[in-house]
Amino acid sequence: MAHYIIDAFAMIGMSYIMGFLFYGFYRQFNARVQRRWGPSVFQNFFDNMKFLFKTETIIHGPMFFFGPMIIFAGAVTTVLFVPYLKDSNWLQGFSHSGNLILIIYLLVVGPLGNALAVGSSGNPFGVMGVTRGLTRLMGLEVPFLLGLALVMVQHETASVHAIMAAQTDFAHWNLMTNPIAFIVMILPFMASQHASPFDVVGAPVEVYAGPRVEFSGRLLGVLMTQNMMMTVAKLVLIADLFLGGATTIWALIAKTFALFLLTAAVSTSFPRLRTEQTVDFFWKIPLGLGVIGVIATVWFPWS
Amino acid sequence: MTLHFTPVWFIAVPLLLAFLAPLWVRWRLLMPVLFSAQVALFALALSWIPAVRIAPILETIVIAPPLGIHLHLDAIALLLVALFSFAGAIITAFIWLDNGAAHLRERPAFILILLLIAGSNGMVLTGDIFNLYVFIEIVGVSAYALAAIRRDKTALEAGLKYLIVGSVAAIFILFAIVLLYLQTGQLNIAALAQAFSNMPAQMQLLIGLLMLIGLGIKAELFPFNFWVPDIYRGSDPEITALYSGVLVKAFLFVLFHLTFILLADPTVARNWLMALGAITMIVAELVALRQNDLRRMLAYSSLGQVGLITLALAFASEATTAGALFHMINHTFIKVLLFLLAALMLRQYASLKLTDVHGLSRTMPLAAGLFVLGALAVLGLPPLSGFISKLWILKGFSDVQTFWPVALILTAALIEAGYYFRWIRAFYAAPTDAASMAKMEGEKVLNYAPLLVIAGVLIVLGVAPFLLEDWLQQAAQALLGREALLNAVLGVQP
Amino acid sequence: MLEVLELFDRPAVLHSIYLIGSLILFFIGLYGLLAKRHLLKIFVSIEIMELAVYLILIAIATTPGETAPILSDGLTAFTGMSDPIPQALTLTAIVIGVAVTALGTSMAIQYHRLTGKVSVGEMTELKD
Amino acid sequence: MNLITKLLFLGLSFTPAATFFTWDGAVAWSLLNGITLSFDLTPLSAFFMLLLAIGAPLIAVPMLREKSDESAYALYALLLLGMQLLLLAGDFIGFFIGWEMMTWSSYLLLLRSPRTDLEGAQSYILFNLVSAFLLLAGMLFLYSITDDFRIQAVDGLLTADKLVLFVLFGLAFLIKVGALPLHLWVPRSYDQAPDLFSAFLSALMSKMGIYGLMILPLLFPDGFNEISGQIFNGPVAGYVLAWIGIITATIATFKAISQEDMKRLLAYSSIAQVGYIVTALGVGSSLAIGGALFQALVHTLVKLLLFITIAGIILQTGHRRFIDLGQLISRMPISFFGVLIGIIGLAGMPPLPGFAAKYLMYVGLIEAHWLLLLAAMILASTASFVYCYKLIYGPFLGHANSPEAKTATEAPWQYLIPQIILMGMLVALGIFPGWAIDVLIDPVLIGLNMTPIGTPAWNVLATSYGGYDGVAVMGVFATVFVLITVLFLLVRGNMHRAASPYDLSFCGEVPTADTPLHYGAGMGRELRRVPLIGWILRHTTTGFYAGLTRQTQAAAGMIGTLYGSNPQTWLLLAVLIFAVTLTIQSVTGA
Amino acid sequence: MYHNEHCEGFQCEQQQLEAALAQSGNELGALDRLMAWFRQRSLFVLAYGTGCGAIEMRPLMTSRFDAERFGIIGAATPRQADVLVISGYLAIKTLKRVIRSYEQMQAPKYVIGLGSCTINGGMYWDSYNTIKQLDHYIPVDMYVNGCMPRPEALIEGFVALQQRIAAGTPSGFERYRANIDWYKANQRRVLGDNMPPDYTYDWYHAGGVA
Repeated sequence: MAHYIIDAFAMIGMSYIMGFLFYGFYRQFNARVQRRWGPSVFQNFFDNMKFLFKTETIIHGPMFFFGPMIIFAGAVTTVLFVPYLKDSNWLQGFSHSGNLILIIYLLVVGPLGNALAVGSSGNPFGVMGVTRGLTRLMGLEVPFLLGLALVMVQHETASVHAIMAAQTDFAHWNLMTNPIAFIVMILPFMASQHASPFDVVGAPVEVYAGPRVEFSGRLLGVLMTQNMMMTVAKLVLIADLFLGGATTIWALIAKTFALFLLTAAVSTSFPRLRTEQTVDFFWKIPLGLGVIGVIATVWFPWS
Repeated sequence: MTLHFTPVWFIAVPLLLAFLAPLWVRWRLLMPVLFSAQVALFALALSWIPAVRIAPILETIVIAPPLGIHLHLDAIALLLVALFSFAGAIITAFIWLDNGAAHLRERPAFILILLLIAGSNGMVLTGDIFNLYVFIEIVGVSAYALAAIRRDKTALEAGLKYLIVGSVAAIFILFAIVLLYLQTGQLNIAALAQAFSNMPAQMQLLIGLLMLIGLGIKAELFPFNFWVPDIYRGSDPEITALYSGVLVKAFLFVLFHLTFILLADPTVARNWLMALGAITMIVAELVALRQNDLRRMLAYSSLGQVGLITLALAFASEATTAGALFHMINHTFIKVLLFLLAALMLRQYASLKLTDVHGLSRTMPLAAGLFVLGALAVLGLPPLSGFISKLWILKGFSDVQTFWPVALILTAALIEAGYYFRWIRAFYAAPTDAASMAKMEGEKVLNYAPLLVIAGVLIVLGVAPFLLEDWLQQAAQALLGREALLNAVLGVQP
Repeated sequence: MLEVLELFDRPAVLHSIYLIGSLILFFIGLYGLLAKRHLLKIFVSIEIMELAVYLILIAIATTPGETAPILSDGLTAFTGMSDPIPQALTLTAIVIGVAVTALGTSMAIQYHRLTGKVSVGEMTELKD
Repeated sequence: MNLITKLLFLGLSFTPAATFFTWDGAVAWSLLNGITLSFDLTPLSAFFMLLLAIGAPLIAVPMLREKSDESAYALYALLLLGMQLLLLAGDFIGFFIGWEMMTWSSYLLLLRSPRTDLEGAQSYILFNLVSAFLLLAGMLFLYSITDDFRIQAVDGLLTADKLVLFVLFGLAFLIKVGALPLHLWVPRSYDQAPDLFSAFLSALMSKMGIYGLMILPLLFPDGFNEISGQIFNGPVAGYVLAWIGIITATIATFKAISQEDMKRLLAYSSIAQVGYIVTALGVGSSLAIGGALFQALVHTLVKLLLFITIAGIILQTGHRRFIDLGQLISRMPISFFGVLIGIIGLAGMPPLPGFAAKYLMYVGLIEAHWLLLLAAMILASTASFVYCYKLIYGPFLGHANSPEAKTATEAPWQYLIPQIILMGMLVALGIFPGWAIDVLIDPVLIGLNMTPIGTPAWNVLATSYGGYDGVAVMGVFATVFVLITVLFLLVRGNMHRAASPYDLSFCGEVPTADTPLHYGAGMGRELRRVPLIGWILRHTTTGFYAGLTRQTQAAAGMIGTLYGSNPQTWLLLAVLIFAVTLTIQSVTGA
Repeated sequence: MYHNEHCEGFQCEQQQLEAALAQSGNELGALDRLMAWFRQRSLFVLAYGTGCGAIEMRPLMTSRFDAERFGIIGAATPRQADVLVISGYLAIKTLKRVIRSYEQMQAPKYVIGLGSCTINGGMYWDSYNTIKQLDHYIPVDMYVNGCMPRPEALIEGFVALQQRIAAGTPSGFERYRANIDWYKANQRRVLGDNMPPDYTYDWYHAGGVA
């Protein structure tokens, strides 16, 4: 029991730290691309703390308060159901009680809880943002899950542990053995991280309407916190599935960072798409690739 | 004096009672006599069941066949006679208990109804073809007169139209009979049957066509049934119940009886009649879709059912025939039910247009409920008896892997559902105007008693159809059993 | 001349003449039935058709030279008599026909009294 | 008197439960020679009987609130009788009898709603009758070959015969479950039916169609392989069925998103949810069938819950359109939780059992390697989030948009009791998915001669592709939720509630009661801009069926002109036909 | 100042400013100091483009002057913002929106007035429809004078604000809360009946403040 608790806190802490560092890096990276100096790597941590220490927070009814709690709980649950390390007793959380499909669904539990809070605020702009988010989810989830399903079919299991264990060395990484699945999955994965060019939902500064329009103070802090943790959980999941998992923390950081770098590079390079463009894009390019992948790996099983 | 029950009674008793009408008028017993006559006939018919089951009964009058006239009481004739008297009893009881339609409780109607019943019974029973013609005309005259008995414009118009069409049909039939006689010198149906195949083919065709058109008009088959909606619309619903429940059934029986008896090889006629039946069914159901008057709709529905019965009877397999006979019975019950309901509704509503009867279920809940029951039964939905008979017919078709009638019947039932449920929906919709919401004063449960009896019968026969099964099987065998009938009538004669 | 008349005595010729005549009668009736509008004319036409049919029956069933099928003083044998049945049938049918026509006529009269119409084409009360 | 009637009705609603628990041994009723009805409770029918046993009383309880209505009660009795007959029937005749009794009694119940219009009523009964007649045709066809009406595995049939049977039965049941493009009647009737009866229609009666579809594997025990060739490691027939299901699910989901009426939305969502089941049936593996059964179970509970709750809302406010409602969360909190639990189950989110069902179906599809179907199913189930959100946002969140919504109170207790029971059932099933597998689903699978799914423990859902632990998921989630809430409240800082619902961040502007703040009705409208969805939403089947009706009516009218009013015309026709036939027959020399 | 040995350009500027920031806030408790430090490191700005000062905000935020290096970044809605920037003259019509936005921000919150117009009306000193002294209507924490001030000046102003925050100086919001009646009276004087609704501030009276 104590093992579980320590493990859980370790995972949460690690996710949080990695999360704000990654995002800090992202902001630096972005600034450098734009020929700016950029903020500190810890800027996200500062922002988060600032919000958590705000003295005043407005709420619009109980559901508005519980929404962020649900999304936070969803994020932590996701973190705890993703195995962080391969062949280790540590940083496993409850991942033995779940599997890939469960994790994919846990990824959306939080946002839906949050959507309730947004709706509860009564701000139509927020709901507009939620609808946009759900629409984008509709677009990205299909190729995302299709890519993961290709992996599941390849390994005939939905267990992340088993998939990790099957990728013994670099040549057996799913990235190498099933590159189509990776390509199919990676763009929707970026979108699921709210990364540009698929970030019209949150649209942090420019667009008034977004799910967070009405959140303030400490609730906003909670939302930021879970976002960082969730990002890391997703990165770890993809690293587990395609990059062979990690046996040490450093390898984990390296692999997730590599994935994050890819995301960051893409997102600084491309302008933002509108919601329907996003959906259309996902249903054309990644899904088309996915169909090719299905044909290549399932219908004609020469591989 | 011992009473000797003979089949003649089925004809003689109504005739006798009809002629004694002045007596009943004086004693104010008109309706009781009418009703009890029917009930007595029904009881009489039931009492024959055990005997008929063993062997058909031949009642010769004066001289033995083939020279003399004879009545032939076999299972099918008994079935129909029982059916007619039952339907007659129900309708009579309705007229008796009803508080409207006084003209139906007077002497003319009394006589005519009895004549109609007597004639129908005679048509079913007789074994002589000219006798058949006489009965057809008796039925015809009483039916024309009954159609016009309300003696207002619509009724007279209906009566006149019916008379014109009906007497022309009778001429066709008479022509056919004349030709038959001239060719064979025989009037007995069984003897005719033996001689029929010896006639020249052209003559067979001519006679067959004359018969087909004459009886087709009377039995409401498609290209000859254009008169039906007008007549059903114009006459009293109680009377149309008689037409649809009794008259048509008698003519259908005659048509098929003659077909099956006269033709040794019924293939040709079977194809003809099946085609006619199918067309009648589909056309009538389609046309009924557009009808906005309840009685017209019921008329077309009646036509559709006649088409179905024709289709099934003409197929001439034992299962379909039995099913068709069962459907005949059901259809009689259902149409009597529905037309009598229309009569009740006419007391309440000036017109039975679709738009006028909206919300009828508020004012006449029982009537609406019974209408639903009747509609369900006519559509062949379980657990009512209509379902069993349709199932029987369909099963008969599938037994021999003939699927086109199955498809047609089901399509027709679907179209039928299309309009019946339109009416039901109208009955249960919100009423269009508040005026029609007023509850009618004369609305009595007693009015509904005969209808409830029918409803009960429909349900009982739906749940326990095996009660009638043996009888129907025998009736089907009797209808189809040409050889048996010839043997029975003509004995060992060649 | 006499031969010609004898020719007419031959059953086949006689029957043909009767048959053709009554068929002509039948078609006259049919024409009247279908073409005339007046109710009474229609009844007349129906009557004519009916009569044509009776005529056929009687004419064809009887051959020249036969006596009436009545047993009376001298006539005790059934030889040489015509077939009695057609005559009986025709009598019955005539009675029925008269009844129908009478009913029709009375109804037509009543209809005329009520509506003032006599034409079949004008009977449109039942039209929806 | 009133009370006694109501109690009788309540007792009546327990008859399925009584049948379920006390039925022993087969019963036979000889209808005609050669047609003997036999009734027995097989594992499959017991499963659906259980659904009925759960659903009927739960719908009866809120019905008690209304004035006692004997004829409605009688119709319900007939309906329940029909459904039980259908489930118990061991032969197709009995099945058909039950089926039809169900059809017409439900139609009459549908008519009791003042909202039912002609189109709704007609499409309901006609579609259902087409379904019934197809079923009848199928069983007659089966009878013509095997001389038997019993529901049992057929063998020794020609492939073509099997195909005909499959198509006839398949179409019949697909109409009943409302598969596209045969769904026209579903949204109309679910929308127009009396509010509580909608629950019955959606939760229980659509399951009878599913039961019918479940008979197909029973009829063709060796899968659908023999009906048709193989495609992608599976039978073509199953593949087609699966695609029908998933196209239904997808399109119905998009249609649901665009609805502006709560009940219509739920109607389309019913179509979609049942579409998943059809897909799973098409897959036909034991996992998929198990998933289908699970989904049937969950969908029953969820739709009962949602329709009863929404009936409560309509009762209290008199409004059913999203645009007229809003902000009921504080006025109808229990109803809010009802809908919340309902949509979580509907969307198939963990930890509620909807996820377990989806999980089984996904794994079934992955196992069959039908990944394109999987993709489409994911699309449908993700898109369903939008309408789920709309369903809870519209009535409960946002702003109250009508005077009734501003003053409504919580639904009466008769509505709340079933809601609470159903919520409890859903949560319990979510925590113990293995229990449902073990107790409810495996017996059915064994009855269908399939491998049971099996479960190591009641809280675990285990498949060959791995599983998950319901208790762990729920436990972790709940623990974290409680911890973070407590922690949040402990930390320093003031939290206050907005003093007015109009205290919104609104670009500095001041919204008032006239400002269109409620986004409920328009939600999902922007989806039309996505080309595929826009295309789907622009096209309906209504036009086709309306055209069909019009053409039939026109044909009827044309034929109807034959039926004139002039007797001379009638006779002329008869004579002409006589003459023509005579001539033709003479000339051809028949 | 831009050509030192160990630094160059912005780096020098930043180092100097950060050195200044680090010195303040010594008199607070540890936790308060931490919180104050976090606050001053992260300012979300609700840039209210009322007047010509809005032009100057753009270079401030973008690559040339890059305010993000101080943790200053734009916020979309008043709920998320810490700093309200009134950039120039303020029409009476706009004042209502500004007040509402300010009241919707969550404490601690700060106001920066840009340019002379917010101080004394500037070139609009006799305009009939602008307010002259912003401080009469909402509490201003920091003025940046000039007409218009350059982005460098803006950075100076922001940094000065950050220093004040780090030093634990209460925000102008305390003043607003304490003198709410005065502020409201002033606002009402220019706005008349067209006041923003009172539910955004009336809880100050109700004792809802912890």
